[in-house]
Parts: sequence; C-alpha cells; structure tokens
Amino acid sequence: MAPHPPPDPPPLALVDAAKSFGMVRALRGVSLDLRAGEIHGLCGENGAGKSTLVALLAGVHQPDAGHIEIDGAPVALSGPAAAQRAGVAVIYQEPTLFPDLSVAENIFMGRQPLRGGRRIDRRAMRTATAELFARLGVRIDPDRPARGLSIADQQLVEIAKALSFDARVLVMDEPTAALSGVEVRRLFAVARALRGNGAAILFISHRFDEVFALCDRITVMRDGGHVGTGRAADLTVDAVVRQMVGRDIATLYPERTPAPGAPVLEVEELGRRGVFSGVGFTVRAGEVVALAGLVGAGRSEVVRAVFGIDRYDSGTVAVNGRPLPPNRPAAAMAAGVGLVPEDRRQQGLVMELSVERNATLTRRWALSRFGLLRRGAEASAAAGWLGRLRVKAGDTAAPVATLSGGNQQKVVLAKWLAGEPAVLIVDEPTRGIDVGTKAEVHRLLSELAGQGIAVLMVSSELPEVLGMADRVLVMHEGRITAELHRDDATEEAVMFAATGQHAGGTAPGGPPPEAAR
Amino acid sequence: MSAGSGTGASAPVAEHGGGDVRGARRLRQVRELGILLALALIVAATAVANPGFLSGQSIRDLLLSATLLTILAVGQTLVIVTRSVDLSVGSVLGLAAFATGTLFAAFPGLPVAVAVLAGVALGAVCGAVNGALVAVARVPALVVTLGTLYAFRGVDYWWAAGTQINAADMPASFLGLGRTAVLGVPVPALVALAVVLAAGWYLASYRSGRELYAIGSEPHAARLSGIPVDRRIFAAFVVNGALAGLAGVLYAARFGTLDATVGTGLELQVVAAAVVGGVAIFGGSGTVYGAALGAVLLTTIGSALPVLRVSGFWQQAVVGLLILVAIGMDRILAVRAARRLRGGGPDGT
Amino acid sequence: MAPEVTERDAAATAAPPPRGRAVRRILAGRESGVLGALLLTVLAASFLVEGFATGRNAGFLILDVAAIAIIALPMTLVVITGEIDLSVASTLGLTSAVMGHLWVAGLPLETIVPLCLVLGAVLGAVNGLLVTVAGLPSLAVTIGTMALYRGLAYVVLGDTAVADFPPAWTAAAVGRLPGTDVPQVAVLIMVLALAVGVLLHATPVGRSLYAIGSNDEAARFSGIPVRWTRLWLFVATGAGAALAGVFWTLQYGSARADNANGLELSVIAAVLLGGVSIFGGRGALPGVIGGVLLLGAIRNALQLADVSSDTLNIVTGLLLVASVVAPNLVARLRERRPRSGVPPARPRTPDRPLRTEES
Amino acid sequence: GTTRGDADGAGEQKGGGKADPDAKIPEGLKISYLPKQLNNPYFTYANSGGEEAVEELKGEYKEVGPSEATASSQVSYINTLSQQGSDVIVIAANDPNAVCSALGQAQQAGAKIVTYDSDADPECRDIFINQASAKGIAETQIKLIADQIGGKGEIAFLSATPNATNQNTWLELMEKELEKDEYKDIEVVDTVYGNDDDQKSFQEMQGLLQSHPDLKGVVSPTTVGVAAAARYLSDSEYKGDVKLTGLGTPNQMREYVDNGTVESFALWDPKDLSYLAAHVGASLQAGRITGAEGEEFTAGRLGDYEVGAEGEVVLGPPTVFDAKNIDEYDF
Ligand SMILES: Nc1ncnc2c1ncn2[C@@H]1O[C@H](COP(=O)(O)OP(=O)(O)OP(=O)(O)O)[C@@H](O)[C@H]1O
Ligand SMILES: Nc1ncnc2c1ncn2[C@@H]1O[C@H](COP(=O)(O)OP(=O)(O)OP(=O)(O)O)[C@@H](O)[C@H]1O
Ligand SMILES: [Mg+2]
Ligand SMILES: [Mg+2]
Repeated sequence: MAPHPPPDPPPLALVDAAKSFGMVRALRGVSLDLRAGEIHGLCGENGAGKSTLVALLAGVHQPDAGHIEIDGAPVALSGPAAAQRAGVAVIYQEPTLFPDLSVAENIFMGRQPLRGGRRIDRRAMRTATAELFARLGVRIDPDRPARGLSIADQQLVEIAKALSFDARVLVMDEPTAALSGVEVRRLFAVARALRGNGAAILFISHRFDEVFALCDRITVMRDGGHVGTGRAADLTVDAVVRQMVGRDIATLYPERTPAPGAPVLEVEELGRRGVFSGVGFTVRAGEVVALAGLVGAGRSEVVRAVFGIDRYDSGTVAVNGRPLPPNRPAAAMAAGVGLVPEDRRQQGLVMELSVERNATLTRRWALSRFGLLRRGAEASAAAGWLGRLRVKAGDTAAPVATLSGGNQQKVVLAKWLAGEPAVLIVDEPTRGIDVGTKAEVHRLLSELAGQGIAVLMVSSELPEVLGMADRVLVMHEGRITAELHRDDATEEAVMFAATGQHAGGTAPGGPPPEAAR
Repeated sequence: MSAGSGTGASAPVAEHGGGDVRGARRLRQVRELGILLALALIVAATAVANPGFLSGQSIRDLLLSATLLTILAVGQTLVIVTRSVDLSVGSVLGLAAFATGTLFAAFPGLPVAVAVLAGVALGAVCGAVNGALVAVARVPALVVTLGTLYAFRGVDYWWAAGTQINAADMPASFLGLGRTAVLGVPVPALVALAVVLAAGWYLASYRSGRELYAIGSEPHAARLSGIPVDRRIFAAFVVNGALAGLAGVLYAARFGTLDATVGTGLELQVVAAAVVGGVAIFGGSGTVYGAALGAVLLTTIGSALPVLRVSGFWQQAVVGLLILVAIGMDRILAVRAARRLRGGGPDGT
Repeated sequence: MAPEVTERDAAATAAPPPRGRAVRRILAGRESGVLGALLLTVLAASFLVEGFATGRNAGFLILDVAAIAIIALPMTLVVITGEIDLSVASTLGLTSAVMGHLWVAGLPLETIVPLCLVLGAVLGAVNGLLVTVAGLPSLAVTIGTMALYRGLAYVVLGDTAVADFPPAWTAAAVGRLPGTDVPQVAVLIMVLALAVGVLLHATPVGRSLYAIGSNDEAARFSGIPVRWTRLWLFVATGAGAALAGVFWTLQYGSARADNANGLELSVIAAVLLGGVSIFGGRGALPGVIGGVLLLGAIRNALQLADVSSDTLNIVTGLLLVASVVAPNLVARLRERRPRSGVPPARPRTPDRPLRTEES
Repeated sequence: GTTRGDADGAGEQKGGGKADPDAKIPEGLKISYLPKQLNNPYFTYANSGGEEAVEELKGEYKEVGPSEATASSQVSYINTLSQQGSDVIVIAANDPNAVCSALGQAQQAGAKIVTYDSDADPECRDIFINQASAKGIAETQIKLIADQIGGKGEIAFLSATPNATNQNTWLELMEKELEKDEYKDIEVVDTVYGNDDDQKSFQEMQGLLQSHPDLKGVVSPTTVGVAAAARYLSDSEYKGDVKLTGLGTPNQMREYVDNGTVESFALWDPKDLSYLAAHVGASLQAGRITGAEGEEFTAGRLGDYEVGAEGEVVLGPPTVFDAKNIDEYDF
C-alpha cells in the first residue's frame, strides 16, 4: 500500500469490498483509497472487476462485504444520488445518455440551473454547457439532441457531465476508449487541472501509455482481487502487465510477412451524400489494411456501407470480382464478408441472448440440419471459439450481458471468426480489451491474414494501425486522403493526412465533399 | 493512443456532432404545426360543405366533446413519456363517473366541489394502484394496465350491479357544470385548457418534468443519474389517474346518464390521440400540446364526418385512415429532422 | 421495441440455470408458472365445479378459445420480435364481412375461403409494410388499421348479417371428432401450434426472432433480414386472423361486420399471460398455449360456478397482473436470500447492471 | 363448389308432440335469464319481473350474461346453462343466427328456449315474447311524431347499432307506415346510428341537426339514443323547434318531459315482458303448450295469451308516456 499515509483522510476509499453476482465473484476484498490532489490509475484484465469497483463507488451496487469511507467515515451509498451528494462524479464505461434530450439537458439532468419559481433556466444551462465544451476544446451544439452523436462525442458529453459536478472525486471508467489523440490530450489537461485544484481522480484504461502519462499511483487488479498499488514512477509497463496477467506479454504486435494475393474486396467510388464520397480501395487476400483517421472521419460509415448495413448513393462493392447488392448484409455474408461493428452493445451483441447463442448467431443456418438447429453442434462450435479467445464466462448459457466489457468484445469477435469469412472487416476491434487479449486478437488477425483472409481494420489507435497494417488508408472528412504503405506509414504521415493537411503519401481524393457538415 | 506525441497541439478543434441542428429543430416544431394544419383543413372543408359547422352551438359542442379526450390525452402523455402506457384510463373514467353519481344519489345535498374532489381522488387511487405495480414491482406497464383495465371495469360492474344513475339523481348545479359557459366557452373546455397549459408548463420548465423525459428516453441512464425513477413513474401514473378521475366527473356532469359501461373502449382512442399528436410511443419525446391537438383532431373528425354526411359505415374507416396519415406525416418529419442532424447514419431497422 | 427497465428486471427470472437446456429453461421461465396455474385450475375446477370435468364441457371450452388460439400463435411471434398487432380482431371482422358478401354474391365457399385467407395476408402485409418500410411503431399503426379494417367491414356488409351458410360447413366448424367430444378444430390448432412451436424453438428462423426482439440493430448486423422477417410475421398474423375469421363465421353461422369486436385484447392478454415479454426477445410457445387455455378454463369454470361476469373481469385482470408481478417478487425474494447453490438470477451487463435499489 | 344456390331442405320439426293444456307445472324448474348484456339497467329492471314470475312458479331463478353485448359471449353462456341442465333459457339474442347452434344443443339437452326483447332465428327457439308487435311499435311512434310536428316536415331516425335486429325491423316498418297517405308530407331525410353508446348518440344527434337545418323531428327507437338526444336538445337552441320521440324509459326521460324538451314517448313495460317469458317457459316445459299457433295459456297476473304465427306471443300495445302519466311509472 501507499508508503506515506497522507495526513488527511482520503475523500473516498473502498475498504475490503467484496461483491458477487450470483456465482461470479467480481470483487473479493479490494481496498483502494483516492487521495485529494492525486490521479489514481486502475489496471486489470477484462473482467478483473474494475467496473464493478466503480459501481460500488458510484452507489450503483452495494458491497456484499466491506464498506466505503468518505473522509475516513464509513458510509452506505444507497444509490447514485447518494454518491452524487457525497461529491462523487462518475463516467461509466459505456455512455449513459438520453438520446431524446438535448446535450445540455443531458449534462445537467436533475441539476438544471434554476430561476424564479424553481423553473429551469435554459439560457444559463446552455451557457454552462458551452463553457464545459470549451474547456474540453470541442464544439458540440448544446441544443442538439444526443441521438446521433458518435460514440466519441457521447463520451465527450459524459466527460463534460462529470466535470459539471465540480466534484471532489472523479471516477472515470475507460473514458478514452473511444477518443482519439486530440481529445485525449484535452481530457488529460483538464484532469491535471482538476488535480491541481485538489480533486481525487480514479482513471481506468487499458492503454498503459495513458495510465503512465497521467497517473500518480497505479493499482492493479486480477480476478476480482487486489494485486498491488504503487507509485507510477516506481513502476514500469512490463511490471504492471506482469501483475495483471500473471505472465509476460512477449509483444503486442506479431511479426508479419505479408504475402498479398489476389484482390478480394474491391470498393469503387463509394459515396453517400453528406457522409463520404469517392471512397475506393482494394483489399487483397492475406493483407491487413487499416483505415485510419480522426474520430468522425466517416470510417465506420464506409465499412457499414460496404457490409450493406447502410445505404449508399453511388459506387460499387465487389468481393472476389462479383458485385455485392447494396443494403443486404445477408448477401455480404453469403459472399464471405464479416463485420465486427464498433458498438458492441448496440450492434455487436444481443444482450439478452446467451453467450453461446450470440457466438453462433451468424452461423444459425450452417449449424442446422433440415432446417432444425442442432444444439450439440451449436455448443461445440461456440465452445471452440470462445475458448480460443479465452472468453471469461462463468456460464455460456448466461446472457452475454453478464460478461465484462472486454469479454463481450471477444464474443463479438468469436461470432464473426466462427463464420470463417473471406473478408473480415473489424471496426475498433480492440476497444476496451486488455493487453493480453489485445495481443491475442492481433495475433489472430495476422494469423487469419496468413491464411489468406483479407482483413480491413478500422482503428483509432495509431500504434495499432502502425503495428498491424500492411497498408494504411487515411480518411478525412469522408474522403480517403492518403494511402500509405507499411514502410511509409509513420505517426506524422498518418496524422497529417488525417487532419487534412495532405502531407506525405498520396491524396487520391479531391477537395473535401461539399456536403460535409 | 500515444497522447502527447503526433502532430502537436495545433490540431484543429473539430466540429463534433455536426448536422443541421437548427433545421432539425425547426422541423420538430412543425410537428405540432402539422396537426394544427390538418385540424384547420378539416374544419375548413366541413365548414364549406356545411356552414352550420361553424355556428356557436356547433363549436361549443365540439369543444365539449373534445374535453374528455383532451384531459385523458394529457394524462396519458405524462405516462407515455416515461416509456409506460396506461390502458386502464377508460375503466378509471367509468369508475370515477359512477362514483360521482352514486355520491350524489346517496347525499343529494353534497357540495359540488366535494363530489369533484372525490372523483379525482378515486382516479388518483386507481392511478396509484397502477403506478405502484409498475414502479415498485417493476413490471411492464402495458401488461399491468391491461390487467387493471379488466379489473377496474369489473369493480365498476360489480358496484353498479345493473343500476343506472340518471340526470335526475344529480343536482342541477352539478349538471350545470357541464353546460355553463364563460365568454361562450364551456366550463369543461376551460378546465381542459387549464390542464393542458399546466401540464405543458410543468413538463417544460421543471426539473421533475424533464426527468420524466429522461426516464422515458433511457431508463437505465436515468437511474444512474440519480433520478428517483420509480417515484417519478409512480407520480406520473397517479396524476394520470387523477386526470382520468377528473374526466369521469366531467363526464357525469355533461352526460347525466351513468352506468357501468361508461368509458368502455376509450383507452385506445386516448393512446391514438397522443400518438397522432406526436408523442413517441416509446417514451422520451412529445408534448402535451401535441397530444391535446391530437385529441381535438380526432374529436373533430368524429364530429365532422356526420356533418359531412359521410355514411355511418364509412366513418370508422375514415378515422382509421386519418390516424395512419397523421402518424405517417409525423414520421416523415422525424426522419427529415434526423437526416438533417446526421446527414446519414444507419437506416433504421 | 427497446427493452425497458422494469422488464429487464423481470428478465431476472428468465435467466437460465447454469447448465440450462431447453426443458429446464422452460421450467425456470415464466411459462412454468402459467402451465402450473393451468394444471391447478383444471384440477381445482374438476373437483369443485359441477359439470366442469366432462368431455362435453371440454369441447365447449375449446370452441370458446379456438379463435383466440389461432390468432395467438402468430401473434406470439410478432410480440417476440418486439412488435404488436392490435388490428387482428378487425381483420377477423373484415374477413367475416367479405366472406358474407362473397357468399351472397354467389361464389362457392371453396373459392371464398382461400380468398379470405389471401385478404387477411394482404391486410397483414399493409400493417407490415407500414411498420417495416415506413418505419412506424406497430402499436400506433395497428391502432389505426384497427379502426380502418373495422370500418371497411361495415362498408362491405353494412348493418346486415349473412347467416345462410350451408349447414354442412357450419356443422363442421363446431363438429366433434367422431366418437369423442373433442372439436375438430382442436386438431387444426394442434397442427398449427406444433408448426409454430418448431419454427420458434428449433429453427434458425426462430433464433433470429429472439435476436430481433432483443436488439434489432444487432440482428441486422448479424445478417438477419430484420424487415423482411417482420413483414412476413405481420402477413402471417393477418392470415391467422383471417383463418380465425372464417372459422368464427362458420362457428356462429353469421357473417357480420362487428364479429369479434374487442378480441384483440383477449389475444394480447393470453399471449402476455403466457410469459411473452411485451418488449420482445422473450417468451415460449407452450406458455402461450397455457395462457390461452388458462384464461378459457377460468372463465368456463367460474361461469359454471355461477360467478358473475363482473367477477370474471376482475379475476382476468388480477391474473394478468399477477402473471408479471409474481415472478418478479419471487426473483427479488430469492435475491434477498443469502447465496445458495442456485444462482440468483441477477444478470445485467457490467455496463448496464447498474440498477439502483432506492426504496 | 358450395354456393348459395344449393338450397338445402333442412326440414324443421317444431313443437313436437301434442299440447296438454291441463298439465301441471312442476316445481323447481330451473329458469335462467340470459339478457343481451348483464348490468344493462333495462334488463336489470326487466328481469325483476322474471324473478317475480319464477317465484310464483316455485322455480329456480337465475340471471347470467356477458358484460359486453356480443353474440359470441352469449354462446358461451348458453353452453354453460345447457351444461348446468337449465330447464328454460330465456334469452334476448344479440344475433339471431349466431346463437342458433348453441341454442339447438341446449334444446337437445332438454331445455326450452324462450326469446324475449330480441328474437333468434325461429328455428332455434320455441317461443318469442314480442314486447309489442313490431307493427304496433312502428305505428305508435310514427303517430307520436306526426302529431308533434303537425303532420309535415323532415324527420330522421336515430337508431342503436346498425345490426340490431329489432331496430332494423322497426325502422323498416316505420318507413312503410309513412307511405300511408295521411303521412305523405313527412319525409325521412336520414338514419344515423348511436350504437347504443351515450356519447356517440349525442354526437350523432348533434350531426343530424347541423346537417339538416330544416329538420322537424327525430325518432329514436332506443332508450339510450332517445335519452342522449333529449339531453342534447334540452341544452341546445333547437329545443322546442325540433321534436323528439321514441322508445325511452320514464326515469330517464322524466327530466326532459318536465322541462318540455319531449312531449311524449312510448315503451312497453319490460317487467311484464320478462314476467310473461317465465310463464311461457314453464308452460312449455310442462307441456301445456308446444309453441304451435293458436295454443292458449294463462300467464299469472297478466291473464290469457295466445301463441301467434311463428311461435310469437305479443305482450300488448306499447304504453305512451307524457307529462300527464309519467309520474305513475318508476323504471
Ligand atoms: N450484473 C452482473 N451480473 C453478473 N456478472 C457480472 C455483472 N457485472 C459484472 N459481472 C461479472 O463480474 C466480473 C467483473 O466485471 P467488470 O465489469 O467489473 O470487469 P472490468 O474489470 O470492468 O472489465 P473490462 O476491462 O472488460 O471492462 C466479470 O466476470 C463479469 O462477468
Ligand atoms: N449511430 C449514429 N447515428 C447517427 N449519426 C452517427 C452515428 N454514428 C456516427 N454518426 C455520425 O457520423 C459521423 C461520423 O461517424 P463516426 O464518428 O463513427 O466516424 P468514424 O470515422 O468511424 O469514427 P470512429 O470510428 O473513430 O468513431 C459523425 O459526425 C457522427 O455524428
Ligand atoms: Mg469495465
Ligand atoms: Mg467509427
């Protein structure tokens, strides 16, 4: 534990807390103290219990054993409202916005500024929202509804909401998972400023560079237990990783010797009014192509259109030389295309279905005979891939909702890998996945490519893009602004193209589409 | 993500969220305008065909007819906005109406105000039963209120036991409530107007009102925000019940003849009024003004068709068609608004 | 339909046991409650109510619920995908009216019946198209078509009733299997139920229905033709309602525009009583059959016991409420109990588990 | 195929056996009343007469019925009654045909079927107690309205549901009655349906008056309709200018007769109707009558009756209520 106990009691501390969900022991006797003026990092594999810990701090769950202390005094947080009253602001792992309400209302719900007669002061609310966004360096119209915001923007609204509390304690569960560098830097600047003002901050992330860049102390968890806490300065990434997974991770990005074959996925002049235009590229068998760009560049939209989820206005998509009918995911699947979507909760998984059924959802027909499902075949097919991806699930018949975020992500991957696609499109495949699994996913992707599968990867993590891709396509405002070969792809080159500065690489697109926002 | 490296801090501030927000908002406002327009069209067309439709008497009749549905639609909106629904309103109205009549029959000298309060209170109690079941037991409102639709009606039948209360059983001062007019506007219509304005004002300007929208928009997030979700849902049901009770009292005052079947089948009309008025059936959006307009629109259609001498056999079909047109129009506006906001996005499934 | 908080908690009870296989899952679900209640009702009524436990009465009971059962089968599928169809009773009425009209016009019944089924399918398709293509909420759409179809029924047949259907046909509708008291229509219902049950519980299509009901976006991302499926389900429901309409007309020997007025609520009540979640994604066919029979049996037994129709209404209502409240209370009580071998069903995502317990 | 043309000669055998006018009425007959709808005040009042008669006959009285007036739910109750072994089922049919097959089964199980208020297909019942001959009702109403409007002008009908058998018969007969020379200046301009729903009737009345500015009178042969129409009239500017008559209950109409909205209206005494039905049922079960035309029997306090054509027994002429006599009745 901490070598020098501070004079003041910590504003928020968890003492010997345990929490079980049915048979799953999510937390077993974890202690953690958040000190004023300090940023505390929390690391752990997927399912280690980080979010559960957050839920206890937020008053969402009550510990089965142990307790929470505020300023040294034990308290029972009966609900989120109680935690808020105690000065704890929380950013949950998944955005929790009200899609029908305006961004400003989302931020101030239940705490709207008032004027005479206890009426809501809309103008004050709008101004305050604009100020918060200014602090974060983003421009989101406070009056627009939250519906339609990208995940990244949703996350930013969440951050603004947490800031609006002016809380003594700020708990952030993977706030950066959906953000790109610019926003992350802004967030860090704000977090440091808050620390300067004496706030206690808990920061959870699977990205070690972030954890080490920001945090003063780091706690590592494993399997619901507390492994250790130490000063960031005294720790190294390797040490933390070893504590987390109980072994060394050789390398995050596997060595690859790409041997691209024939073109498999050919996209030409794809366009959708106001979203993207003139998008064309080819992915060859055995090749990993990354689609990079800033958040909001339209990458997800392009791959969704390719897979047939979204309509497109112009252009063609062909797999193995045969054109795909637009807007028909089933046809794309039949042609051997798979898409791991970016939003696992909304798009990737059916939360109420079991882990097993989610994993076999795309293979319903293949796993049936005479039109009837064969449960045995289903179970074994599911078990195979869930095992390979080391999905941590107590019971594969339990709803997939009971898994931790990272494990859910693995189930989405399993679901698509099981179909043995010819073209695998992955959108942010490692968002929220821990290092161990991340290395595993990378290894898998490259192994698949090695088997001749064409892989198209959308990623906001530059290191991942650079580490994995044979070729990098960079998008900016709905256009491909650069195509970089593995050897030319540097951070600078990608960022230049991604911000539309046309440096390095070629810019196949013309001027940005006129219909851009 | 390597924070701190890259192209430096000079990266431009990106406009997030994008979309033609103002245009989208304008479109949403049109939503209520659309209903108003449809209303004006129907009134105009009917008046051209039969000028008698615009006579003072006829307008008074129209306002009176719309009163009950409007009050019910306002209450229903409160509930629907929280992603619930109350199918039992017809039964609650019937029960409250009968209770009011019985009260007068038993105590002929009762002050009118007491009877009104009693009816409203009975409605609130029924609403509280619904609310408690939905909020405390946390079960789907549609199932619960479908159950209480039968149960309350059963109680009504059992209570009435085949008797009927006639205008003669109620004091003239009470029946007068349904007939007197202030500045040419019937009192019940004024009551309905007051209810609409009060509810609209409350929903738009008070924290707890906005919280109803939050709950309907994303119940889970509402709990995380520390909103007392169960309490709010409960309150919405109680208010809705009380309004149904009020409508029952007004029914008694206006129609004078009361038996156990009063208000049968009204629930779907009420839901239809709210939906036509642009209240999203899955909660989170819609206003009581829209719902009230929806109610007036439906009543106007109901009154205009006989005046237009549309055959009785065609009337119901026309009403159905108009409901479809109204929700279709609403949908078109919503889609357009969404398009402007995001300039694309997945085609809804 | 998006899942809702309250329902989510009801989900708790539906959580399968650790090694949940089909049978045990059904036992653990809401269906078991309904089937148990049915068994109890039938047993109690047999002992307590004179005249209940006779073949003749069973025949009456089955005929009473036949139309509801026929519609409830496809309706179950629709509700599982998170939609609802309130227009079924009106579809029934319109089919009945058209049947009468065509009969008066001199067409042979052998032609009329298929035409009516096609008509029902078309009416269902109208609902389906408005829901899938126009993207309108089904509750709203079918409230509209409920009025529209009933209105059209009046347009077709006006205030008249057509009642001179050939006795051979009307007798067949209420006819019993030779040598028994079992109505012939029971065979039809059983065949349909079996077909729907297999489709729902043992085929890839059934699997996709649950996926659509729980999260239609994820279903689309999994290559499930969501709109197409929903469209077909509405068509099937329309055809089912039309079949019920033909049966109803012959059963009562009377084609009228107001036939089966208000039946939609009985159908929905049976489906919901059977444990199907109104928000989609959850439910099983045995439960629905149990729900239909339970409502019919209670009604029948209470009628025989001379309980008035007022009380019947109250009982029906309370039963519906109890069917959703009871499992929830049980789940909560179980949750309160200290952990035992049985995993208290308490599943919500780690992302959205965060259910507050303020009280 | 099976078309409408293939007439089938399903022969009917009625009133099997011979009547024995002196047969003794057994005690303990189960006489069950099945009104169109339970809790309908009209039937509640009417059936009190039935109860009275059953008591006189020392039988077992029972009233059952659905809470919504539909034929299908009545069928379910008919089945229940036949399963319970009722001796006499007295029913007001919601649909003349839809209840038929169930009634047939009940007959087979030994029950005698008496219809009242609203008949079923003659094939499926033994005797129909007609509240007043349809002709009598039509004539009375036309006479009432003609007198009130001074023998000429536009009139309209406000009926119950478009499907109600008795309503449609009366409407038809009233139109026929109007063809008479003395009524040649009266013109029927519209027929609307209030569905026996108070609010709907109210709105329909309102619609009638607006769309026919020259309307002189309205006939509403349904108690719900006439009351709603009277209420509308009494508050509107048309009061006094537009005459209203029809079939209504004295209690419902008293206020409007008192305030001059309505001059007179007609109805039979439903209590007697139901009373008569019990006697007819008991006589049938005892074998005193079989339902054949011309048979005579005594019905308690109502005196002697004769079975008419098609097994119909007519209660008597309708009573006309006006300011002078209305206070003598309380129903
Ligand atoms: N509501 C719940 N019901 C059942 N099990 C749950 C629930 N919430 C969490 N768990 C289980 O508790 C364990 C800890 O989950 P938690 O979400 O805290 O992990 P995490 O450390 O946040 O993981 P990640 O990095 O993937 O977000 C997991 O095994 C998960 O399956
Ligand atoms: N579900 C959605 N509904 C409506 N609009 C959306 C949705 N998702 C994204 N958008 C809009 O589309 C634009 C681009 O989306 P998005 O941010 O997903 O692009 P991207 O390049 O894929 O970024 P990333 O994948 O890093 O999130 C954004 O402006 C966003 O507002
Ligand atoms: Mg987590
Ligand atoms: Mg994206």
